[in-house]
Amino acid sequence: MRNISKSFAGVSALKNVDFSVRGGEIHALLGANGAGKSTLMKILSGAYESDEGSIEIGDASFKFVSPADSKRAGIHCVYQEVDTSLVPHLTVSENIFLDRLATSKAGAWLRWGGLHEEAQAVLKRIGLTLSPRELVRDLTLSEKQLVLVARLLAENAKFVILDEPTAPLSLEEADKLFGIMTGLKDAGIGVIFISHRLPEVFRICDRITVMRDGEHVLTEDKSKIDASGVVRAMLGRSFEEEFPKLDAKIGEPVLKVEGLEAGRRVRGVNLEVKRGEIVAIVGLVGAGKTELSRVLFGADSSERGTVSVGGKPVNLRTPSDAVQAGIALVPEERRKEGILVRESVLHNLSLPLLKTISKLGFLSGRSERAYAAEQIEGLGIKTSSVSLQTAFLSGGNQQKVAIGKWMGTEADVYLFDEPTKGVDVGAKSDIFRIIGKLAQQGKGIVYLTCEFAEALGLADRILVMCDGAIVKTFNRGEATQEDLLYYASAGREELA
Amino acid sequence: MKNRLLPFTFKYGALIFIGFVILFFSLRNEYFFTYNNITDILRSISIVTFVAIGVTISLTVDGFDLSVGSTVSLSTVITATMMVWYEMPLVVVLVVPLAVGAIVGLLNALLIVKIRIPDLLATLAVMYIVNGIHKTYTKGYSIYSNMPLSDGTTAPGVMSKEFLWIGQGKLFGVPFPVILMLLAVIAAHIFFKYTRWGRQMIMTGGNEEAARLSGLKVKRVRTLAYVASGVFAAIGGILFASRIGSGQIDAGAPMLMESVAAVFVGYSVFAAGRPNIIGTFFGAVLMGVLVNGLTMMNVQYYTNDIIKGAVLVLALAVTFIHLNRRKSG
Amino acid sequence: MKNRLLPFTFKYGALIFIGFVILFFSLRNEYFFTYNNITDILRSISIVTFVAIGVTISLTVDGFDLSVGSTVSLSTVITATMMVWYEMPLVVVLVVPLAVGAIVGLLNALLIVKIRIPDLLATLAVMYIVNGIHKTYTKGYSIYSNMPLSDGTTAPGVMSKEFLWIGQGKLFGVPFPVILMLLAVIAAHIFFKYTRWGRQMIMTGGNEEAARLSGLKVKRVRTLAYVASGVFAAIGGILFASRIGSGQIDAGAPMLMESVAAVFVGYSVFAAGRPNIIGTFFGAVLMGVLVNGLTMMNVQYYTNDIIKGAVLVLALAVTFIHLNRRKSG
Amino acid sequence: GKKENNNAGSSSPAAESPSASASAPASNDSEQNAELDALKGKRIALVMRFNTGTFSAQYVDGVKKQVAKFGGEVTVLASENDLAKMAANLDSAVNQKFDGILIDHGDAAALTNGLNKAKEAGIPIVAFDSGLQSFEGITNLAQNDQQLAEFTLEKLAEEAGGKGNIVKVWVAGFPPMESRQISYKAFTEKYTDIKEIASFGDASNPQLDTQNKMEAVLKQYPKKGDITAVWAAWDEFAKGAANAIKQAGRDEIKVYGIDLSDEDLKMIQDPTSPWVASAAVDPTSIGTVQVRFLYQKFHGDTTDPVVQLEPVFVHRDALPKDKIITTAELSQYVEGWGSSDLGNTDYLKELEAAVGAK
Ligand SMILES: Nc1ncnc2c1ncn2[C@@H]1O[C@H](COP(=O)(O)OP(=O)(O)OP(=O)(O)O)[C@@H](O)[C@H]1O
Ligand SMILES: Nc1ncnc2c1ncn2[C@@H]1O[C@H](COP(=O)(O)OP(=O)(O)OP(=O)(O)O)[C@@H](O)[C@H]1O
Ligand SMILES: [Mg+2]
Ligand SMILES: [Mg+2]
Repeated sequence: MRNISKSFAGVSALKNVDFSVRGGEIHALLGANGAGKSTLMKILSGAYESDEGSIEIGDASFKFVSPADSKRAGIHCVYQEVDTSLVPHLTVSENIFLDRLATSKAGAWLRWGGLHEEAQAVLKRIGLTLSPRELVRDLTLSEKQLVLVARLLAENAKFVILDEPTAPLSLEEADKLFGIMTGLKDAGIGVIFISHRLPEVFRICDRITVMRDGEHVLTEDKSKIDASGVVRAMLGRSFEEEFPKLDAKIGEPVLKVEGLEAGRRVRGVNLEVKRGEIVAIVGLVGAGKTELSRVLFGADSSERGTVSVGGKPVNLRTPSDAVQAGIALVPEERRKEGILVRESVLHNLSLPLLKTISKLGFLSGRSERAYAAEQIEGLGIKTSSVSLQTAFLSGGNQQKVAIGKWMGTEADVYLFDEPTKGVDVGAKSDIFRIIGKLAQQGKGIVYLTCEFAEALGLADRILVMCDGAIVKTFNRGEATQEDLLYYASAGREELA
Repeated sequence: MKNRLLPFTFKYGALIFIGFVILFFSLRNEYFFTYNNITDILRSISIVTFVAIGVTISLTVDGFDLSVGSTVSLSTVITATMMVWYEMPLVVVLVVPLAVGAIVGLLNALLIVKIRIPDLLATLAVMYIVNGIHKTYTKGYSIYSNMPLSDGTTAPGVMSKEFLWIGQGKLFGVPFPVILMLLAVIAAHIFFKYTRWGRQMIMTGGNEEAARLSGLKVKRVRTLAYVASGVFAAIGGILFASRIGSGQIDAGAPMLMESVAAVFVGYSVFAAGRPNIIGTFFGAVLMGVLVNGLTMMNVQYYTNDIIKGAVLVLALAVTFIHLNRRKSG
Repeated sequence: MKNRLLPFTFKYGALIFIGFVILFFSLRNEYFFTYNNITDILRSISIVTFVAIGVTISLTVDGFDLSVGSTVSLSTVITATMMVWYEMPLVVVLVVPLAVGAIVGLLNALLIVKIRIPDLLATLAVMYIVNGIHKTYTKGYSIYSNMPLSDGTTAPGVMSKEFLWIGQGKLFGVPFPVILMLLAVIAAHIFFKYTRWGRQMIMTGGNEEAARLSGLKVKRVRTLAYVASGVFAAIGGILFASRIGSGQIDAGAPMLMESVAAVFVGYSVFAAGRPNIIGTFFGAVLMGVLVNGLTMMNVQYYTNDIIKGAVLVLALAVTFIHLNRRKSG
Repeated sequence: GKKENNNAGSSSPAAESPSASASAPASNDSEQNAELDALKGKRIALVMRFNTGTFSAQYVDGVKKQVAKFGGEVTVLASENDLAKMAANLDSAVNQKFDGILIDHGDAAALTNGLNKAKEAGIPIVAFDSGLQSFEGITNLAQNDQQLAEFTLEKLAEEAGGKGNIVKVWVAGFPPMESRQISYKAFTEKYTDIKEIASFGDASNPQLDTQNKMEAVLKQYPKKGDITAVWAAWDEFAKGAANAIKQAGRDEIKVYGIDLSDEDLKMIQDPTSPWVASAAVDPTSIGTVQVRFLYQKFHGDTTDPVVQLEPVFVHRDALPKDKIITTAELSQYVEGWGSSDLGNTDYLKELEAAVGAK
């Protein structure tokens, strides 16, 4: 790929990026969130059209305008957003052979028996024990991810792209995936692998390309670079700078959770958060963090357990109960749950405050705007006007809006679920700064994340969650990434 | 972005379009743009506008209410029977149909919000039920003053003068239904623009889950929206009875499509791309102007629909071509 | 999960329900469960079923087609005029309305897929246009054999015998439209279950983005779905003309709601929760059985609607209470 | 012909014997009683095309009352103006082996199949306004639509002095409407000084739509005398037109309508209403007469294939000024209305008396 440029709504995401892969190698594509990795790969796979630049395979030059074009050229991709590539109410078989069904290669008729058999064979290769007749909507996230990997195997690819495939996988499953990748490599296929887990990157890949802020930074053989070099290239600065931890006075307990149970994903959670304290809950994807945060916010119902805020037990049946009790949640799925993308920044920021800024039911436009201006200023939200649709903000700024709307509610407890997901580096440290400030104001912070480094840098205490239960507690400075990973994967696996 | 004219035509395209239509008719017929004719047009759209305000409200919380037409029918015969069969005082005559409209709205809300049947399915079923009820209630007869009853006697009551004034009278030279309609449009606009509840409805419709996670009681908000939709349809039914002086069976059947058409044209006004009260009002105006103007031009009645549909397509195309260009550009 | 009965009643609830309804009527009226009556019921739903198959197809790609009713009207008058005005041979009589149905579908697709007007808005506008066209074409007159023309002469043609046989004849003692309907249901079911194109439509409706990313030409698939919807509506129109032996104005108007109701009841069959052909067929059967059975029970005709609506609510509630419990459970 | 005698043999075997001839006086009492008893308890289906509006409600009422008087029972099969549904309803009526079938506003092409089935099953049929003259064995009641239109149009011309501007409210697509249009066409040719200045009509929303459009026309012709009269081909249209004119205070314009129900009669009696005249056949007596002919068929009589129901012209001048009357009382003021003894026979009177006595 040569000179690839792409911008969204006037904001440039890729600037003159060059990138090349050889057949028979595993090439890691690294970069901070928002660096443009996925965008580059979507251009390669035809999901997006590039504004400028060209793609060459061998001597031929291509311009892919649709996914079908790039598939024809032998390029197949597992996208980062798993749900965008699966049809939930179709069977596993069909999802595996979606590409084949979508093109005219196969005949007009569908032979279900044959299809299921073939699917069964592919599933076996990746070691997934699943009925091919099952509907995809009933699968877990990791199973869905593996179904997508199975889809790759079902095709005759020359190049495959795996965009953060290991994120939802357990270590065992990831290992199996690496086996498959090696197999592909040996068959002469070029594999592009995107991941945020550096150890696995170094274990499996041959070459590494690093991107930063939409630009190509370096491409090196694995042997010529080490982890800290990669991180420096990714961030453009050293590692510690990323977590500006502010000092805060730790006071009396503000949130107390005892024996909380909800379904399979929250099992007997006990938790205490003090004023001014940042408690991180870490765990692998699928550990149940999101579910815990939703239960604590009344968004999902719990079966057992008590929650008290500021010493008073609260009954959380709906999110509005939680808000009343002084709990705020910044949810994981920003664009779906955190903000209303079609509404203006102004309306988003004032949403939880409608009662406070209205008299007799009538909204005070002045106090609404004043409040919004305050948050935009205080959080450094970059927007051309308060009435801009939030859809046109960058991810980090959207996340700031999702946080900013809770600033005026005087909540005592803030729950942050993966607030840095898909957020660029600058915004990330802004968000850490905001969280630190909240702690300084005496709020209790619960920070749920699967990025262990963040937890280590930010938290006063770290709780490790595995399979719906808190399995280990560390105080600040007690733990290393390896420790966290060890407990997060149930202490069963050794770190590579 | 290159062409400065585009955003302008985009935002005001639909209004300019309506302006052109009015200009066209005014030039074609000297009597079109007269005070009396304009107020007549406004009066002719008053009923549809009320129903359309209700549809706008339910669409705002992202729910389609197919039952409004049947609610108009029910409310119009209830209003008439209150006077003709039961000789009730004016207050009762007005309150009962409103209450019934609210009950229909509650039924919709029960099915949609509580049992979680998708909105189109639930309101379709309610549409059948309400239609059946209004016919069963009157045994298929229209209701009019001193109508003969099945036992051979005549009904004791008449459609009262005060009641008929609501639909037929004038205040300061303006037809009273027009005043009512303008008040309702302004009130609904203020409701959505300047009140907490209105904003809550908009936000709920924008993304229910996000609104819920912001602490809104979304179920209550949606329930209220369906009730409001039912009440506005009931007002439409009352006006209907008062305007024609009797309670006709199935009177509301055409109201569903007409009000939906007005609301949809309204999507284009100010390029909102979504339900909005001012847009709905102008949508109703456009439809009313077309009917009136085409009648004056003595166009064959059967071509009216083609013109209506073409106008709808034009108005929608203007908005959505731009809206999508902006999104993907 | 605790109660083993629940998933069963859930999955077959709607079918059991239909069974009970049939049983009930059979016990109440000796003439209900007779060969003649059952085939008559099937014949009475054949037209609606064709239209409903079209609606199912467009809903499968996640698009609502409000224009099917007007397409039925247009196709029925075109069919009749082909014979009565132009004395065309049978092939032409059948092909022209089908082509016109396809064109209406293309128009819908143009507005929805190309100009990206939301489906409900676009098809509403097209509904008006097609309604206007069919009335303008016939100048509002119904079409019948040797009808008088406006120039004082009578039309040369008659509705031909072979054509009428399509809607009124019998094959092996089974009404021909019933055979056609069953063939269409089976074919459509096979299409969706066993052909690549059918799966492509389901894929597109299930997750358009995923379908696009796997290289599917989703625009073409959606266009085809709207065309199919138009063609099935046109078949409905042809059958209509053949069944009643004339081309009635506005014949299709009630078809929209009836077919939509059938499709929606179909959501409940096998607890699919989504449009599916077999469900649609049983939905149409339920509606047909209710209408037939209720008339036999001598229920006041105006209460029919209440019962229809209530049955719809019941059928839907069974499915959606469970569906949502499962989702959130 | 003789073939009309293929009556409901199953329910009255006596009809086969020559002694059961209707015209002959009964030879002995017991035989006559048996004959009357056979006529009791009939199950009758009324298959209707239209079923909304006061006119059709009154018609249904007429049928039901008369059948009740004869000791029978009626089932109404309504079709919501959908001919396919009507055909299905007719089939269903045959399947249910009703003793007799009444048809309202049918259509020959649509019903042929069902009617043949009914004939095979030996079910007697009497139709109203359905154009089934070509069908052997069916008695057709016809209200003379062309004559209805003529009555009102002639009166209009007379009161307008043979000249003026008129508004026509009419819509095609319904057989009665199309028949009325024939008279209208003849009328325009006859009175060349009468000019049609506007024409509209919408059957889906007849009253309000007419009211709104009439208002537009009134604004277009704002001077008194611009419009002489409105001819509405259907009373639902007339109501809307009358409302618009009355509310605009243009009392010089007169409205002429067709089809008369109680509701319309009240409006015509109102001296401030512009609606002055209508023509109709009494809907209740249509029902009554239709039932009588069906019972004649039960009895085995030969009935005429076509029975013309003479329309009646009702003008405000003929109505009392001092009190409000209903169509039931109209016969006292308008000759030929409602009093129709058409189709009545001695044995039917006896039957009525016998049932009433119980
Ligand atoms: N469809 C889109 N519309 C607007 N902006 C977009 C779109 N897709 C990506 N972006 C923006 O482009 C930039 C690059 O995003 P991209 O998804 O390629 O990052 P990434 O390197 O894959 O990050 P991550 O590690 O989080 O997956 C981000 O700022 C993102 O917000
Ligand atoms: N909508 C869903 N459908 C099916 N499975 C789901 C769904 N949401 C979550 N899961 C599964 O439930 C388990 C716990 O999910 P949860 O989101 O609570 O985990 P988490 O620790 O927050 O993970 P993440 O890092 O993805 O937020 C995971 O295995 C996930 O795949
Ligand atoms: Mg990415
Ligand atoms: Mg999570």
